[in-house]
Amino acid sequence: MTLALTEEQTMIRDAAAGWAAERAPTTALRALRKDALAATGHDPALYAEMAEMGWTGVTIPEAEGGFGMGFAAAGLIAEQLGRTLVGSPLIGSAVVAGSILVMAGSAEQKAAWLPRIIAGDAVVALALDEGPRHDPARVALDARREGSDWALDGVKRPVFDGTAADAFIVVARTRGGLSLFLCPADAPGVSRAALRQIDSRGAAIVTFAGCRLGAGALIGAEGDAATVLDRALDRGRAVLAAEMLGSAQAAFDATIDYLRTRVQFDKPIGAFQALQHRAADLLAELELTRSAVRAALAAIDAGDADEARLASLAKALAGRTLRKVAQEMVQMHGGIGMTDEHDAGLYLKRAQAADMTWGNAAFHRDRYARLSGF
Amino acid sequence: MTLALTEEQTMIRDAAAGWAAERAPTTALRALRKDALAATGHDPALYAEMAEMGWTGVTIPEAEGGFGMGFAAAGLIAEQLGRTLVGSPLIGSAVVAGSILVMAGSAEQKAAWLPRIIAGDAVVALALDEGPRHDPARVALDARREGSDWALDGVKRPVFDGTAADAFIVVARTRGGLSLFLCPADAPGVSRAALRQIDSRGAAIVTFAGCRLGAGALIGAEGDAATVLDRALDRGRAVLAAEMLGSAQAAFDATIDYLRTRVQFDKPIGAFQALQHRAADLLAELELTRSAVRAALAAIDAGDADEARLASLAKALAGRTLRKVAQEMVQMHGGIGMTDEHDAGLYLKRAQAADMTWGNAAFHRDRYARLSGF
Amino acid sequence: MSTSAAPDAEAVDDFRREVRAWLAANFPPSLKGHPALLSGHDDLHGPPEDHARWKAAVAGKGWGVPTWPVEYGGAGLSEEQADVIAGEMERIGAFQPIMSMGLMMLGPTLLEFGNEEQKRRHLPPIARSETQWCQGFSEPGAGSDLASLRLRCEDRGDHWLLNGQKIWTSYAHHSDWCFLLARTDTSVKHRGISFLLVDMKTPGIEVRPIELINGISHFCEVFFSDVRVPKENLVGEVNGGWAIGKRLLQHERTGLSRLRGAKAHVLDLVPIARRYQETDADARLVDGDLRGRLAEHLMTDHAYRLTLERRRAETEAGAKPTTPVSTLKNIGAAMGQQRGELAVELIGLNSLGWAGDGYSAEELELTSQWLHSKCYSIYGGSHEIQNNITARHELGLPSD
Amino acid sequence: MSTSAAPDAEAVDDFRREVRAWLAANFPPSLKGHPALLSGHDDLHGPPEDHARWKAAVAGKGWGVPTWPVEYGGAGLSEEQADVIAGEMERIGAFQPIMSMGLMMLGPTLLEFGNEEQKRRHLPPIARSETQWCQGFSEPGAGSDLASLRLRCEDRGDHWLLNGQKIWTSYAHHSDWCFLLARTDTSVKHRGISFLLVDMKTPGIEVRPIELINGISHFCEVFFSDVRVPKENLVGEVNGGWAIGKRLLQHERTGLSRLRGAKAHVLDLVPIARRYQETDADARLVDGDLRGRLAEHLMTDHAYRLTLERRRAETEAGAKPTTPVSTLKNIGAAMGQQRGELAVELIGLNSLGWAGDGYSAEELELTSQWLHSKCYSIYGGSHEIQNNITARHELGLPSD
Repeated sequence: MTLALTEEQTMIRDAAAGWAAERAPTTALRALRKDALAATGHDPALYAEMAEMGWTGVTIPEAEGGFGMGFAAAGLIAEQLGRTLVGSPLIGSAVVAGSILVMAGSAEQKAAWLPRIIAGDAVVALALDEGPRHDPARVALDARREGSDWALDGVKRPVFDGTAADAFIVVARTRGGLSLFLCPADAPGVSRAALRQIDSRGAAIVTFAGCRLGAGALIGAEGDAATVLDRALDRGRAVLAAEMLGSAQAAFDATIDYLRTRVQFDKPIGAFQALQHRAADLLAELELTRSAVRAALAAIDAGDADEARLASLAKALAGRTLRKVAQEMVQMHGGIGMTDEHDAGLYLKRAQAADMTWGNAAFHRDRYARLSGF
Repeated sequence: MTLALTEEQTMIRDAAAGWAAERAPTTALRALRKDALAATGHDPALYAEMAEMGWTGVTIPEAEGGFGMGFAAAGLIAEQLGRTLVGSPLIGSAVVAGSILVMAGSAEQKAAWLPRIIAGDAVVALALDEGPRHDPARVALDARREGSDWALDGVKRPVFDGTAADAFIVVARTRGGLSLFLCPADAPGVSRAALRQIDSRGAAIVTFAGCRLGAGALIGAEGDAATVLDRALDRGRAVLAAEMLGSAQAAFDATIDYLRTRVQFDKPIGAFQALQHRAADLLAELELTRSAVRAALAAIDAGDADEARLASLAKALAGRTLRKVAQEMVQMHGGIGMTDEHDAGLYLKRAQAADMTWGNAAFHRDRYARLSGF
Repeated sequence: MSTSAAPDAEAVDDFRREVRAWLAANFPPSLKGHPALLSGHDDLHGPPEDHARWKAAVAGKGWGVPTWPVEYGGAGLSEEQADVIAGEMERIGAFQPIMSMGLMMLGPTLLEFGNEEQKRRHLPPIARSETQWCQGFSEPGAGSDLASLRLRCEDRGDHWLLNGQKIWTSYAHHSDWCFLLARTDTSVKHRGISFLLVDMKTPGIEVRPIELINGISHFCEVFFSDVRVPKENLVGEVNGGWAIGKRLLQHERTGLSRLRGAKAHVLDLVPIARRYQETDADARLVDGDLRGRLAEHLMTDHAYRLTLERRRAETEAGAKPTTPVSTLKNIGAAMGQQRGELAVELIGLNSLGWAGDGYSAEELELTSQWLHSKCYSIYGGSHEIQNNITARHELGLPSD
Repeated sequence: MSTSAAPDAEAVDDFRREVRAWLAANFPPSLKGHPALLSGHDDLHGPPEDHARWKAAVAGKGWGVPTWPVEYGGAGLSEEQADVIAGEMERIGAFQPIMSMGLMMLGPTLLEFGNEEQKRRHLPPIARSETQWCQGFSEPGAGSDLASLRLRCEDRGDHWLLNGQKIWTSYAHHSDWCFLLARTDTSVKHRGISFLLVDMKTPGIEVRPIELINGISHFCEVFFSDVRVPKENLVGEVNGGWAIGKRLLQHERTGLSRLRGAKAHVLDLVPIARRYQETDADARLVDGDLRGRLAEHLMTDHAYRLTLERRRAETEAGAKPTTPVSTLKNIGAAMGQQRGELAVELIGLNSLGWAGDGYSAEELELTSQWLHSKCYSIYGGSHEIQNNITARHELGLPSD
């Protein structure tokens, strides 16, 4: 694998950068806090534009109707979207749900949902977490056979993109282990309540009570979902880590700009050595994270055996770095950084949400250690 | 309990400070590296002077022939000795072994050893650790009854002050649990080999092979030693933490002096803000440690129920602080700090040895959490 | 501040008995266990009428500011007697009902620098908690570099005329009066600043609350347009305000570091950990990594509280406290911020709530506090400023 | 440095086959798995005669410095071909036997700034590893502030006369030559420095090894008393040495950050953890706190090695590397120091050994390395200097 960018990759990155800066600066995120969009948690008009540019099909193979450009490319797009904190179901729906369908979906399931995911017409959300701690191995939502049907009972929270979702991929416990089900959002016995998140993105509590699904709802074999789930999550984690890297880089850039221009005690505060050294430390964090993110995405594209460990590495470092940078963004901006009017708080809140998504730094530290055999 | 110093305490402290500066500056520690003293690990002549001043009896009650001045006083002495890294069996013999004898020794045991400990004529060392990890609960050295005698078999390492010891208090596993034995160093079946430590103090591997002791060797009741051992160790830990605080303070003072005088780029390096802020952070560490040390010693003097938790707090913070300060002492001195000729390395090496003695910071973090109920 | 001689042991015992009796008669049991107030704007729990009764009773005795002279609304007691009152309140689960920025910051400053008329006019209402004061120091262009402030103050013969802006003025929208620093000479920096007392009802003052990152606001911008201030509202000399302001900031730092200590008792992380995280048969957290980090924080926080205690003991013993206030302020801020970070990590995905029924009130509060805690290292003198003070003034390191 | 055009894919394959065949014939199997050399003074394991044979073989091909021109002892190969050689060596467990400060630092500098005669005289012996060079830059009064150096260099017509002292000169006691910076003009700072090549056998040079805190020494003080240096040993212009020295330091930083990466493979903490710490049935460390900290370090270290790899890939792709060398140097130093700290924590009480039979050779070595690692953030440009460079030159922050 190579960790440097190819010319094609540079083009993709620049296109995404241009779009995000022009169409979805942080004011677009602020618009999500208005009532009109607060329930959805993203702007469908912007998502349509993203689909138009093909980003929803980047990681889906050409044989499945996607563009098969791979995860390194998806990461570059996510990184640029992360710069302005663009909220969208891109990673949850197109990367994670899309990957599950590609890896384990039946022909019918693929036909029904992949084209819509790629077109941006439908959002498919992974209904996985059930409480404060991300822990896929301990999913409790119960699914049992009733005749040829399946009955699902339990509560999922938070389900990211859950308010906007047209369908859920539900992780459930069946007799054999973990199983995955494709469940339309309007199926009987499914109800949802919107969660208002600090990062203004869409999430929901989704309740399954007496929900009955046909035999065709099962994705892959019963009890056999753990591996597919892990692999799809790792893809999502790696691309999310790229998004977080972009957020951290933008927060860092804005802070360095401020250090250059804000004058206190008759000089730019960036001339103070204590701030200089902290800025240099942040740069080191960013560079380490960049390497981990690139390596994880390249490993996924190459089908490398180490992809799980690298995904955990990337996600953990991205969490650590984005938190540190966002916190320093607030601190180095001083009082103004504490105001809602300034963007620093948006990065800080997103840092918490993104870190907690699909396992925080501590979760991935443990997983990295486990995968390293100690 | 009060955490401020009384007038009497200030006098004790000043006396110890004066003695250490005059009689035992760091050159005395360097002398321990010479062959003549390397085996003993301390300078008996200096220890005799310390006994002369009564420091060996400070923590032993008047009823037992000591001076009963308490642990706060002992801490102040240790703190001053720590400044110049004075190596001596004071804490191991007079505080830890002395406390065990006071708390659990028979009249015969006390009569035989306490006066000699107080006079500085004898060194009694605790033979506790058996390998890389300090873990009193898992002591394996085997002691079993043979008729009215006891037979001890096993290896202790490192035994601090082990080369100079006239007797050992051996922690052994008996049928009922942990037991303590008073064993003269020249008892048959006991052999020792000196360990050359980075801090130039005395330690040994002590081997018990077919060692037989009379019934009178048992300290306290069989299998009942855990509590006494813990309490005696906590006393040692708290006084050792005071010593470490003194070492850290001296290392800090020397570094601040250097920052004020060393010129680079046409100004004293202490004018560089990055170094100023790191120095300010170190001061905070020192102040926190000072509070924890004082509180632990005061709690022991007051028989406070929280003394164990406070001892762990003090020892852990002292370990963390001394390490940080010693490391910054080297770094801020630059190249000269890396040379054997400079004292910085002596503080760094002592930091490692002292932190590892009777549980390092991580050991006490775990213990603190346990005692706090989580 | 009190000039009374320290009473002997017997007198202390008598006084203690008197305090106990008075508290038994006057402290409403409904308020028992109420947390210490951090400002005059804190939320109160329990019956409002009991709060009012309790406050009035304490104000009547002058025990809100026990060491202030009687003529200024205090009780003229010694520090030792004040400690007895505090100790007895703590013993029975009572709390000091009188607390405000005026009390903590302006009061001691006015006692030192105010003239007799200013003290008689302004201190008693503070002692009875009748007037709320706010602090007009920061300006948009003058954050950490406070002395670069520009609020223009012109001498118009029979009054001062103020024009300009203040920012980060806590509770300005609820305040009756403002103590502020203004520029009376533009040709010099520190020596061109004066200290004024301004009635917030004066025409020309406009207050705009600032929304913070946790959606809450108690900070304001305050705009001054041709605001006329009576001549007698100047404290100290013209152009002599910097020294007064600096002294006031010392009182603020001392107060802040002490209050943050108080707050530590409010939020106990261990029960939160037990409720949200897996524990084993011995009630230990199964996640050893998180447990270690939690322990590390709690230990440092424990040592911080012991440091506040030690400082108090040293002060009482008449010694110079060894721990600088600037150091304490930074440790206190760091503890509050670490606590916030750990709290949101402990409650995990439930920390992502902004509002609504999907999260418990406690969860929303923890997240809000976590966000709010980021200002601990900014306001009251930033982390960087405190470190500069420690390095230069306490460690004697050379300035640049 | 090479001007050869990049060969096409087929040519690369041919070259790879050639390299494989040559390695198969020349690399002594007894040396398989030998760690990479970090300097010409590293300990060698395995039969000395095999080492000598292997070094001679590589030197004969010019493969110690494959991209250097043939006339200076290199092989005149492209970067791509050099990569093939390195890759093939790695594949079969071989190592590059030719490594020295002369090669890493002086070589590239002389190729850029030396005159033809200097290159022909000094480069081939470096390429064959026949001469050992040391670096005379630091002085007792000039640590991080290198340009304040004072070693006096006077023009005596037919020779230069050196008087003064150098310090931290690695392996000076084993070196044949020294490249150094000396002061040729005392009236200016940076523009009064010249770059000289000095034969260490010249009369008037005295070398004293400095004992370090781990009891070991490869640093020396070097004293110069009326040392006569031939005129032709000046590199570049008189008073133009600072630019040359700075360039040489860049080569040093690049080399150091790369070498520290190599060293990472030498000491694997996980097996040490398994041997000294308790593990559960799944081979996990029972101490969750230590396990978390070990994982955190190994993850950062992993990302550091990926960063070196990325930098290499970027350079190969002809792009400007995104990670500054100053940043890499600091990360590398921090990784080495963290590794040392964790190593001694893992072996616990067994880390307290200084010498003697009571400790295993590995334990003594880990402790010695831990102590030695403290210099990683001092030498080759201190942590502070690297951060200054990053802040000013990479981030464009203003200087004071």
